[in-house]
Amino acid sequence: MKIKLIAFGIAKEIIGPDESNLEVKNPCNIGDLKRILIIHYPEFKKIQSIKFAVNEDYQEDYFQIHEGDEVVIIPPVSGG
Amino acid sequence: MKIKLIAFGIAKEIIGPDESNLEVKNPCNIGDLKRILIIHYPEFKKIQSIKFAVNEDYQEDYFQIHEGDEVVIIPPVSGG
Amino acid sequence: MRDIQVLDTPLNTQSCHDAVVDPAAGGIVVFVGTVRNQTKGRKVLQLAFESYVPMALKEMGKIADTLSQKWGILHVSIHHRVGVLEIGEIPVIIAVSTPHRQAAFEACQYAIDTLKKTVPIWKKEIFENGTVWVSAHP
Amino acid sequence: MRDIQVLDTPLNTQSCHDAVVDPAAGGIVVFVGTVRNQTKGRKVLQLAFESYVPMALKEMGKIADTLSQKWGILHVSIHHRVGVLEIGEIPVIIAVSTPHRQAAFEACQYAIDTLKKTVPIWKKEIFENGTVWVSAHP
Repeated sequence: MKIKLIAFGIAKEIIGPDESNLEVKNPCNIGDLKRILIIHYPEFKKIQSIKFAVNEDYQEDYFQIHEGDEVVIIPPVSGG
Repeated sequence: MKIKLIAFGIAKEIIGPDESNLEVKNPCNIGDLKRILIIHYPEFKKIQSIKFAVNEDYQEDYFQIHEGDEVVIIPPVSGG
Repeated sequence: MRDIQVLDTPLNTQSCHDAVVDPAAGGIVVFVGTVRNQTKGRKVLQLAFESYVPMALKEMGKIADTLSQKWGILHVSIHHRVGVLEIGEIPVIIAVSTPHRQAAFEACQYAIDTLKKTVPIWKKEIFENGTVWVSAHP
Repeated sequence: MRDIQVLDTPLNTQSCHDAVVDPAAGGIVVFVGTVRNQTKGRKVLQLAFESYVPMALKEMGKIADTLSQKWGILHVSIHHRVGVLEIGEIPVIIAVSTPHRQAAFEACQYAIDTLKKTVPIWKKEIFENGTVWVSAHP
């Protein structure tokens, strides 16, 4: 199935500035996606920690992604 | 000797709005003055605590007052 | 820089903020006291503040000394108002700037806590049916 | 009232202060973050902030929820800036009003500490010879 990936901060520099569509097996949870990303973009291994958001909420590894979901890669935040 | 007394807040309501000159024995320290004041103005017994300042600094009971000193009666402060 | 004043005109938060701005600051904490419409459930109409001004400035200066020595603040601004204040008006503003924010919070809180204990300023609550000097009686 | 905004224009301390004024308030605490001219001894030229805005607003809303539940605050105003900021400019302002001052200090400090941990905003330090995404690397 296809999912839409959006990235910010250093994650955007790694996967590129545009939204990218990623083809993943179904079912796929956030933990699976993390492993896939690290294979596609080994740079992520150097990042302190990566979180993911779906529908504007943080989601844990067990969260099931659905076809068409917009998944946002959240590198370590540093606001303020 | 003569000392000048100045009061603020509730102390001013007790001794009156004007500076008052008080005749005290020499030597006289702050502790002595406190006892004299309570005799002259028994209302001070009802006040939570009274402090005294000489030359814009708090002074303790043992502080010796000199002729002409300006002694300020400091009832409990409540700024802010 | 220290900007310590007792004023009989309305206080301004922006002024105190502006007095502590610094390119080396990472954080500014501003405390603004405001006159509440009630105390212990009793409706307050106004507050009247008076101060022994020269000593108040001196005691506030001692607070500023401690902020520098203990928290290494960059700047502090303390403005206290005197006179009769209406509900919502501002009796006191304290602004502190520091390189890191934690120190600014601690220093600002120390400053207002200490001001209320040591600075010769007195507050009279004005109710519908009388007045009370705050903290005067046990 | 909660006034939560992500803005690409300069922030204003007075605005956040004014948003939390209340006749039942006894204290207002305002935290103002400012861009420091150096980090770990290295000279900073500018900071660039970006945000995943809808989620940032949602996460700041969760902070406001906690301030209400845990500290019973009256009002909160949180403004965060995005874009490129010069030294001395303001990335974030948090203002909180409460009936008693202690709660305002605690709530404001919780808010900025939590914002820095949970709100999807990223900061890039711009040095003379390169840029660094803050906290990105171990």
